[in-house]
Amino acid sequence: MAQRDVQELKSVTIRFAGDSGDGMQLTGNRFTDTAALIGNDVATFPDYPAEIRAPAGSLPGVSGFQVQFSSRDIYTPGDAPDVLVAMNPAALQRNLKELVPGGALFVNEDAFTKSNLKLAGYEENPLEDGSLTDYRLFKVPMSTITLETVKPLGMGKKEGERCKNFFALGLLYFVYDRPLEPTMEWIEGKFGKSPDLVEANTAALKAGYNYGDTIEAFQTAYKVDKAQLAPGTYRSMNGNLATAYGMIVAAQKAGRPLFYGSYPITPASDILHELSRQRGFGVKTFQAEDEIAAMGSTIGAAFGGAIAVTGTSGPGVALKSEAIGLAIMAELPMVIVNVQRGGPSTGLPTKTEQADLFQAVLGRNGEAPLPVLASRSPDDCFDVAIEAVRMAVKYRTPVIMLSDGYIANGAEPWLVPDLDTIEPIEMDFLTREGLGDEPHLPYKRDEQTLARNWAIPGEPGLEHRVGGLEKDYLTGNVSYDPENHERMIQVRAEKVQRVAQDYGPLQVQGPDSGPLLILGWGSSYGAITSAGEFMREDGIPVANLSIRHLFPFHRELEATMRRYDKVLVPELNCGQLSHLLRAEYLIEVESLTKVRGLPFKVVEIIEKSKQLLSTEKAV
Amino acid sequence: MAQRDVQELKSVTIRFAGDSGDGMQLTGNRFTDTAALIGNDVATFPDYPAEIRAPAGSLPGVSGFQVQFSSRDIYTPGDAPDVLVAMNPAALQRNLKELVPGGALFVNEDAFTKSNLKLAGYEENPLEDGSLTDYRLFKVPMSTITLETVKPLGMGKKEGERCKNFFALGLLYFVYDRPLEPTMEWIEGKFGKSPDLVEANTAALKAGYNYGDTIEAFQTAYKVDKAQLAPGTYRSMNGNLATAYGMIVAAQKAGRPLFYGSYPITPASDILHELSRQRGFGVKTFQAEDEIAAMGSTIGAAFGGAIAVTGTSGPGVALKSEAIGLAIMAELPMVIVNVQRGGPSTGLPTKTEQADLFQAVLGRNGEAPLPVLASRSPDDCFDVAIEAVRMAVKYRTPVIMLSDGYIANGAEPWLVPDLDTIEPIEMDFLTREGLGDEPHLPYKRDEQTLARNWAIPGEPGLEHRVGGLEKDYLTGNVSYDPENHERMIQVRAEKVQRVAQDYGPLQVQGPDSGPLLILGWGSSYGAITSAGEFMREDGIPVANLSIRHLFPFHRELEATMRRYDKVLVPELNCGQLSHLLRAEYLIEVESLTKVRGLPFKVVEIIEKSKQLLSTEKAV
Amino acid sequence: MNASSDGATAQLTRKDFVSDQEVRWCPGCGDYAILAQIQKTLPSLGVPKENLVVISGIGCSSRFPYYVDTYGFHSIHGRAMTLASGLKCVNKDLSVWVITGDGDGLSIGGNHFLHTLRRNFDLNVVLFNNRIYGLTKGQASPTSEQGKVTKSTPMGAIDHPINPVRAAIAAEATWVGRALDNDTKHLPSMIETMAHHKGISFLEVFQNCNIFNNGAFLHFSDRKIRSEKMIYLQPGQPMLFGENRDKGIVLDGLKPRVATVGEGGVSLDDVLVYDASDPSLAYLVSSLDYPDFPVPVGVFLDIERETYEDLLEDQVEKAESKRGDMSLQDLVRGTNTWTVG
Amino acid sequence: MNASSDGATAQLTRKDFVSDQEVRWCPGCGDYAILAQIQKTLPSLGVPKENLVVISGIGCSSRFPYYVDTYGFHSIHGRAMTLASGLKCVNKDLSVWVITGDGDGLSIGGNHFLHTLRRNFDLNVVLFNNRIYGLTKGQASPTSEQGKVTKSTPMGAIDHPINPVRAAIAAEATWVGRALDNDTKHLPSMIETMAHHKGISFLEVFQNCNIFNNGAFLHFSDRKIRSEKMIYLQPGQPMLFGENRDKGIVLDGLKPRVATVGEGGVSLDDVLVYDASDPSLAYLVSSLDYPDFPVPVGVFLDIERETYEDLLEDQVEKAESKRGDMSLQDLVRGTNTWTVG
Ligand SMILES: Cc1ncc(C[n+]2csc(CCOP(=O)(O)OP(=O)(O)O)c2C)c(N)n1
Ligand SMILES: Cc1ncc(C[n+]2csc(CCOP(=O)(O)OP(=O)(O)O)c2C)c(N)n1
Ligand code: SF4
Ligand code: SF4
Ligand SMILES: [Mg+2]
Ligand SMILES: [Mg+2]
Repeated sequence: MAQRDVQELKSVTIRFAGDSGDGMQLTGNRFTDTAALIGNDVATFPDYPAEIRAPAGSLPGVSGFQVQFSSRDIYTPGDAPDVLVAMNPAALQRNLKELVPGGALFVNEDAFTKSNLKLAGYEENPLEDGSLTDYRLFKVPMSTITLETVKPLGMGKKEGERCKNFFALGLLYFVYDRPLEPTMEWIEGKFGKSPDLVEANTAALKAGYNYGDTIEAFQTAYKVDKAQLAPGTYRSMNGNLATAYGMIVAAQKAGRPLFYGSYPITPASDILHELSRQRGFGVKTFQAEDEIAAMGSTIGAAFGGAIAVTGTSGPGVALKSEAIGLAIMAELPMVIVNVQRGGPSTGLPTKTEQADLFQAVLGRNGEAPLPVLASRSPDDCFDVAIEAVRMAVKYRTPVIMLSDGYIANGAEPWLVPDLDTIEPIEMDFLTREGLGDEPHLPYKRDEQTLARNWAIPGEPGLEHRVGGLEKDYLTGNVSYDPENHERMIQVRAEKVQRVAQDYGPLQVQGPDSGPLLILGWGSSYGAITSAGEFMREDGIPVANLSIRHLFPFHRELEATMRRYDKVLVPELNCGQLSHLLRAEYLIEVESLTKVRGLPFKVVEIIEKSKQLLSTEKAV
Repeated sequence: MAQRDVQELKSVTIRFAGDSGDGMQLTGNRFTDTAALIGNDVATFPDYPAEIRAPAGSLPGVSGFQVQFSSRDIYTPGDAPDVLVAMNPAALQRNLKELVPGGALFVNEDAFTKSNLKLAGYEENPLEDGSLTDYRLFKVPMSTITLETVKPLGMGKKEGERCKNFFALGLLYFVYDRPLEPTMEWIEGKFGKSPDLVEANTAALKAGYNYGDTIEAFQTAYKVDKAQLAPGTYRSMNGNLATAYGMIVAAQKAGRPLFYGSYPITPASDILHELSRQRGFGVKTFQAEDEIAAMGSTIGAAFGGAIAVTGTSGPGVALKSEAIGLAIMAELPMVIVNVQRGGPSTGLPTKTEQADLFQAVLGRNGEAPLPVLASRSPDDCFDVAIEAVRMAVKYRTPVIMLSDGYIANGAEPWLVPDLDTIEPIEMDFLTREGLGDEPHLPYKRDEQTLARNWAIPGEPGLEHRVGGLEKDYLTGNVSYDPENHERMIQVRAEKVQRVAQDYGPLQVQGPDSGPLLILGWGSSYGAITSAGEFMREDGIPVANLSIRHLFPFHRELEATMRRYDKVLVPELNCGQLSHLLRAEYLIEVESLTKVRGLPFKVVEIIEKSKQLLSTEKAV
Repeated sequence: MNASSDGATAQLTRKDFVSDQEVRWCPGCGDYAILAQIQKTLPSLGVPKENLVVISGIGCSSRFPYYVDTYGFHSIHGRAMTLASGLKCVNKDLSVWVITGDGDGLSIGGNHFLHTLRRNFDLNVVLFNNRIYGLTKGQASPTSEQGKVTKSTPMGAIDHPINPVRAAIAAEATWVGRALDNDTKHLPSMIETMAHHKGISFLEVFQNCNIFNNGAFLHFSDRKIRSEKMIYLQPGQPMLFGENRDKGIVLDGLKPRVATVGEGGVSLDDVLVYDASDPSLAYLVSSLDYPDFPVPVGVFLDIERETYEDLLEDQVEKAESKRGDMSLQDLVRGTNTWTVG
Repeated sequence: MNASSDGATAQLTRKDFVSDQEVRWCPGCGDYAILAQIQKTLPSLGVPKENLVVISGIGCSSRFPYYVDTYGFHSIHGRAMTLASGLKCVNKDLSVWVITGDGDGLSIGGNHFLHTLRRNFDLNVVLFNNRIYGLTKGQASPTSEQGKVTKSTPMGAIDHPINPVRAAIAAEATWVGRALDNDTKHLPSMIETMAHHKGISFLEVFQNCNIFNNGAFLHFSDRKIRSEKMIYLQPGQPMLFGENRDKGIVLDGLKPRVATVGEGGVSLDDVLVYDASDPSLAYLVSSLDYPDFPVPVGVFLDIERETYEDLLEDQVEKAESKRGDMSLQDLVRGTNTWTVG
């Protein structure tokens, strides 16, 4: 390898973009793993089209994968790419406007054919017409070189060209001084059964690397140092996998089988896929005929004493909402996961949004409260899943867990937890013996949690009936008594309020009081945290807080908010948390909203914060 | 008829109570009609058991009907009965505690048999044990006399006894000095085909009247004078019938067929029943297989250019909520009627509640706003139905109309409107000619209403596609563009806000500003209005206001609220309107909640108001 | 159903299955008879009380679980089968009974009907068919006859009705039967037979709603004419009926017709022998109806197929043994880790 | 469908039905062929373009309406039939096409399938059966074979699959057919035939999803073996198949079997003559499947029954004439009024 200058960078954001068929998700994931493996902190954002396969070369067919890797803690995949890899004109067209000025642009020159240019809406070839002078443009004949490389291995044109993403990857490895070995091992593992493919892809990877080494253009190697991560064993983790694992672990901690009843829907399906693979851990998945059946089966499984979970996205929650009311009335523990996507209606199904909060908290007929939790990052999904199960079981209530498309698919390094450190979950089934001489009152409650007695079918002597009609306060028999109805509505509400007694402390980052608190929930955590850190590094005394508990709120939330002059609430919706906070506390909050199917950029939050701080001063 | 003292009363509240099989609803309705016919203002409250038929004589089998008739404007069926008619022990047991102290109590002595007493949970016969001394008790052997009366007509025991409700009715007519003729005519009309029944029921009616005339106990005739109602032709009207008529009239005003797609559910089914009978006015009802299909068919009918309406109750709205999102996205006009009942889940299906407001305003996935209207009284349902259709058509949006079990079944006199005075509804379909040379842009909007262009199938040259994926701002083609998504979310929201430009003025009753505004919505209107009037008569300067528009709010609502020191919001839920007002205006409101499946009593609102006013003074 | 019998249950009696809740159907409703027959039959199944679960939707019929002293769930309209499916997935040893109505099971619940049946969960489904919506006071149901005047169809229903038995056969159920509410001998025998079938068993019971659809079945079920107007299917037996059991069903090709044995050259051998293992025959016979044919009751279909919950359990067992000693910690850690510090 | 033809439409061509939207299925997807055949056939129906409406649910197949230049509605998952029903109620002159998938139409949409078919709306329903969930990237569908490995069934599906044709017959559809996506002669003829049937017509199209379930039908549809492994149902014709059309379906009682004409004493007269007017036969024939039998395609069922929308319109007309000159004001006033002042 030729000697090169080395330039240290704190962090770099790369976006790989190409046709859906170009394997950009794979390329991005490989780059991410390698970066993580050598100690960077990483965060990723896959962004693929709604269509399974749009026509090759077309604009809707563009698939992208963004990764930020850094020598410091990072919380987002980066606001804008420093580097864009564009495998064809459509990828360039769709992504160029986001590349930072002066950013590096690697294009597959070979793909800039007349017909591809036309598909992408280019009149002129941008590689030729001087329109890219603001960027450091590297035109690379990726297809040609790849084909040349693999031809000796006996590969045909079509198959051969498929290897070009490994060529691009190799080239980027060279530029950012990353080792090839982890990827070579992965290729071996993945394609081991077809030695041809192993050989060809490895050759392409190396060819890319060598191309960088050979061509003059890349004299400088950019280096991003290891991040200061807590010591331990790490793996890469995305939100859906973490949710699935959290559920399995919770079930094991409860000593009960896990039941997952679901109907496929983007972006929640991967939870079903993963859990279906884990029958070996006693997981029973049930692909129902629709979301209503998924919810009904989950209630049935809960009635039977399993750890009962269902997962879907917003339209599915709509369909489940009647049955969720039944679960509330029956006071049985279960978890409903909503991996949110862009709405309303079918909306933007492959894009992210946080617009189902109202639905989760208030979207049912009658007075039907239940706890609502949100996970803020891929790894947080694991913890939230376990907390949701624990809460559901302890308080005998359905619990909604909100995730979203952004964290569901985004990956980040995850410090693998020691499962032994996780507290067991007590199911606390009522038994005839446990009851002694007392009569069996199915709706008698624990004084501290207000959880009702719970006996499961199979337990002799505790036969009883539950259902959706209003129940008597103690016996659970149907009751039309007006006072009893009011009392039951109140006790169900009070029970849900009591889940807050188990919340951990609120963790504000930054000053304990001051001019501004940035308050968020769910996946905007990443951008909010980075914004807070960046501003504090610049001496701006903002604080930031991401809340997990959307209903009921943390008991200290109001006092915390009131310690700041202003509260900024960034959300990927039109201000739903703001609304809930205003209604609850009569507190003025500043809402920063975005509904573009895309996560916040750090800079958007910083800008808004600065603006608020300056009007603050002006007053 | 013997000469009697006459005592003038302003208003009287009678409750008829008996077994489900005793015909109490019929009796109550006859009494009401007669009172109305002679010029009283009347208001009624039927209250029947959830079961179709509970065992005869049992407590759950008790059916009740309360009517208030008055010489002044009234808005409720009365807080508590002045008179209780109890046809059996169970009816007495269930209703006695509500009878005002000193109230009149008419019982069918014959029904107080051992077994009936036991069924009602009485150890002793209350007619004998002196426990009723607080009331004016009239023990009447109704069954015996009725049987004696009809026996000569050749009636058997079982059939004969069935006439005893007419006996009771006749007796009450005597006491309150009401004519028998309207009821006799009604009997003729109803049973005309069976002369036996006409004769027997008429005889029982007269026997009751004569019994009153004969027995010494009733020397005083109580008289309730005519009320000062606006001149015109009146009929009795309940909320469901008024809703059905409103929809038919709206469709006629639009010159389009009415389509009503629905799945039966208490207390909304009567709308379906009534509309099914009106095919003669071009009404097409479709009993769908479930609520989802009902909603889908309504969307299909709207797409086809009909006046499309669906009706259900809370659990049905839950099931429809996914498809409502589609209607919002497609921007097609339709009305979703929710006749609310007690929840959550199946809850108290035959009782009333106002707890679906959150669901109506916020209960969907994604950012999915739509206008929400509520009717406040049986006759108001007619006006709200027409306004809902007009709004839906004008702004191309689904509209939710809230009613509830209380007004759905309650009847009151209704000044029959002159249909010619109702403005036509413009459908405003786009035609190829109307478009001239312009290209067809299905999502181009009217500047003033933001309603989109609307062409219906069958119109040549305007073929186009709609659907649930996000649409391009002008063409309506599928668009994944981030900016377009945000713009569409904003324009849909803005459009819904604009419906407020057509609202009539807010009509506050009482002082324009002052210490207290009682602010309500929906069916608590009656109790709130009476409470306001009573207190003002007592010199207490409270104001009251019932709002029809729950989303978006009236543009003057905030200013209006702020003119009062305090705002009291009574609702049959746990404070849903209060929540929405707080979130919207950051305004402190006092919430008065009740969730007992029963409407407010006037006195409950007066008490709470006085309490607020006294703390006011104390400060 | 799938029940383990033990000594303790042998002494159970009808009374053990009577709950403390007052029965609240209209006097004279056919539901009473069905309740009584089921309560009478349950003790003989050898299933411990605590292993019995009754799940229903919403409707008059769906109040059923309250009256049976077992575990019970009165769920929401149309969804009973979904709860039962989930329950069976997690505890296959329970004997689960689903009680539903023609509206609950076939209108709003139609999709779950289809899918639960094809999956062959070991459930006992009893559909009370009164051809009307009882609880909501008299609207048309999917089994109401075309032309029927109800509250929601004042000019007569225009929907072509569903035949529940036919629908169940087409949904690939493994046991399908039909009975009459007041057929005090036949109904309990059907209940017992279905209980012993492993896999889904679906029983349609003609049930009189004397308030909103009184006498809906009398044109064939009236005791006076029953033997002439109904035919009891008996697997392996010729399809005979009539006061003197001299009438029979004969197939001409695929066209069934009624013939009198000994007349027109028809002998007993010509009479169709019923075979409950043939779905095509079951489907054909399900088309027999009043007035052209006697109305068939009894077992239409009785075939074997592995149950969903057994197949699910098999997969779990296979996967567990394949997992070996891989721990959950191993799974969570995965194979692609790196270490910091 | 129910279409009035006029001169203006006579000149329509395939191109008139191609919309300006880019087709976005995976290259090689069977959906392309179906789209092409339908676009090709629509001009021949004599229906003015503006009277054609295409309504779909959600799925790859359900993107269909975007590509056809008529009125269209891409609704939500499973609900296309409900929109179509409402539309037909208010405008019976439209020719309405419902496009759905095996998941859209039979899983989440199963209930509407059942009820829309039995009601006999005059709709043309085309179900693209690729035996997989395409759009959501490869989960099992209700038509996936038992044992099939998919993303949601990594150890093999355990659900007993639905046969859409069978389900349609049992749902009392009046026209039921089946075709193959790349059968360029047969598919358009099916589309044309169904279009001319008045009442519900339901066509299952075997559609290849080359990404998630490639070659799902090749074991019988491969052009090389097609004539041996498939049988084209032709009403009134003997059920023959095979390269030399010398094999036929023979019924022994109700048991079908394959026989070679001229062998084992089987003559042409012994071969079952297909009768599309007999639901029992259709049901029986719908059970024929690979590998024991050739897979039947063509028209399974073709019967007449009044359509829902006609019956509805009839009631409206009758009621209108009965109403006479009673005005809406009269109705609203009612008969029981009193006057004040
Ligand atoms: C979601 C929902 N929709 C509608 C209803 C109203 N509802 C209750 S029972 C019922 C139909 C009952 O008919 P069926 O199932 O035949 O039972 P039956 O009363 O005749 O025994 C309906 C429509 C409901 N409870 N929930
Ligand atoms: C309520 C709801 N649930 C789930 C989904 C996700 N979803 C979209 S299409 C689909 C299945 C598609 O399969 P199929 O109908 O067979 O169509 P194909 O893509 O195979 O043509 C699913 C589950 C959705 N869009 N809406
Ligand atoms: S309404 Fe009919 S089905 Fe319901 S309880 Fe009464 S008689 Fe039985
Ligand atoms: S995923 Fe399958 S069905 Fe969908 S477009 Fe691609 S090939 Fe066709
Ligand atoms: Mg019924
Ligand atoms: Mg499919």
